[in-house]
Amino acid sequence: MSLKLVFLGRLADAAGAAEREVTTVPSIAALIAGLEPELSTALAGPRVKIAVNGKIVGDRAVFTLRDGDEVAFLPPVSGG
Amino acid sequence: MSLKLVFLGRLADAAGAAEREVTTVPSIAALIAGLEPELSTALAGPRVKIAVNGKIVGDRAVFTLRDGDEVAFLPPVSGG
Amino acid sequence: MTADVRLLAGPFDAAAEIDRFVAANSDAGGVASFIGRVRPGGGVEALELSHYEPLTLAGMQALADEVENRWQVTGLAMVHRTGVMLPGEAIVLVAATAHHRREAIESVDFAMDHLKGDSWFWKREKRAGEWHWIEPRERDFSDLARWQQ
Amino acid sequence: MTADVRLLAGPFDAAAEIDRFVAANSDAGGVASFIGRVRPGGGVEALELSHYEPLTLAGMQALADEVENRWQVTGLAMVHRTGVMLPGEAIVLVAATAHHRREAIESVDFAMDHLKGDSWFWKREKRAGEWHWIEPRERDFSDLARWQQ
Repeated sequence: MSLKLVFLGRLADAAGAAEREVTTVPSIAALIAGLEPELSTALAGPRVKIAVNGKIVGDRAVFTLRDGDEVAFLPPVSGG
Repeated sequence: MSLKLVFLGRLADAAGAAEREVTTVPSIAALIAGLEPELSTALAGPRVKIAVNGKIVGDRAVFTLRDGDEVAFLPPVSGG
Repeated sequence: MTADVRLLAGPFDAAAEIDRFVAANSDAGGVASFIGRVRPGGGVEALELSHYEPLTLAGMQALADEVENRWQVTGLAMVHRTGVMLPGEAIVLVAATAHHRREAIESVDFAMDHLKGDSWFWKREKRAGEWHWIEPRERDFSDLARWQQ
Repeated sequence: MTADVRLLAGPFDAAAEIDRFVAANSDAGGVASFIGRVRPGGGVEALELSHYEPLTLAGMQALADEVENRWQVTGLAMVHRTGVMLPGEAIVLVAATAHHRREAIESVDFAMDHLKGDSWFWKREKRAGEWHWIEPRERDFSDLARWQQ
């Protein structure tokens, strides 16, 4: 009945940990909205990509989450 | 009273040796003309460069040779 | 040809990797390579690379496939560190053999540009005891843009 | 910076040279390199490179100077074999460090093109017990022409 969240790069600082378990919700919007406001803001930006079970999500508005999914939040990668 | 000739690449085959001593002559034209006909032909081509004492000769027609000079005959270098 | 693509959590000897690559590709006429290291000096005490295994390694494999599609490479190695590295330690090694020298060199150039500017790594540097995240650089985008003509 | 330019009459270990170059340039962030070897197979039993010391080594030094003028290299090594080499033996090693990765890679590319297409080496191959002189190749001229734009 839970989702595993993975926070990469500076998002791990914002979340206070690299991983977290949360109760399953059906949509990515609901997932983000359910987190503390600062973290929620950090994750909602258009430059943060999201991967579910290791695959980048194309249109997060229509993606349905399922129990046990691993949801990774990926900020822009670092340069050279 | 002599010049040292150095033959590089396939010109060493044409000369039968990589080096040779000859009596000093004043010009490069005279030097080449004094060698056996086949070698002379091989050396006279425009693609053969000439170095005297390690420096490439620009205009061979006006160059004056001196006793003890080392005259190197350089065919086109090989590729990759 | 199978590319040798690895993520390593601990230090590696880049010159020894080149030696091994040369031996493993004994039929090749030439080997181009690039070793990237943590630059000593400049006040960086340590560098940390985070990765997300399902994407990072898969991305490197996809990059290796793209190199193989673009050039006639006969051998390809991409070895990348993760975790905390100290100044002087190797971060990345790319080595390639190809049918022509320039293809091998271009393959390495291409792979390095994409590993640096288009891979799933997050980097932070420790300076004066404090960690600082590294943002994307404009230069990385312009390096990448060269290959999109 | 002093370039390490050498003509060697006997076999050398190219990976060990890279190791030494990396150690000698401990302040550099990256090292690009190319190792050229006598390609095994194809029926070549041996390769011989003749040189004319007063021109060959001076030409390599001049090439190193040109690399230093064109790119901000911080370290440069050019090691070239002469004499008779067997399949698998290293012929040439070029290694460079520069302020930016692409400069290091381009320096190596440039130096290799000029060592191969514009240096005082005469090359012959032994096939089926017979030596054959190698003529210039069209590809070498086109490789060189890239740098004259």
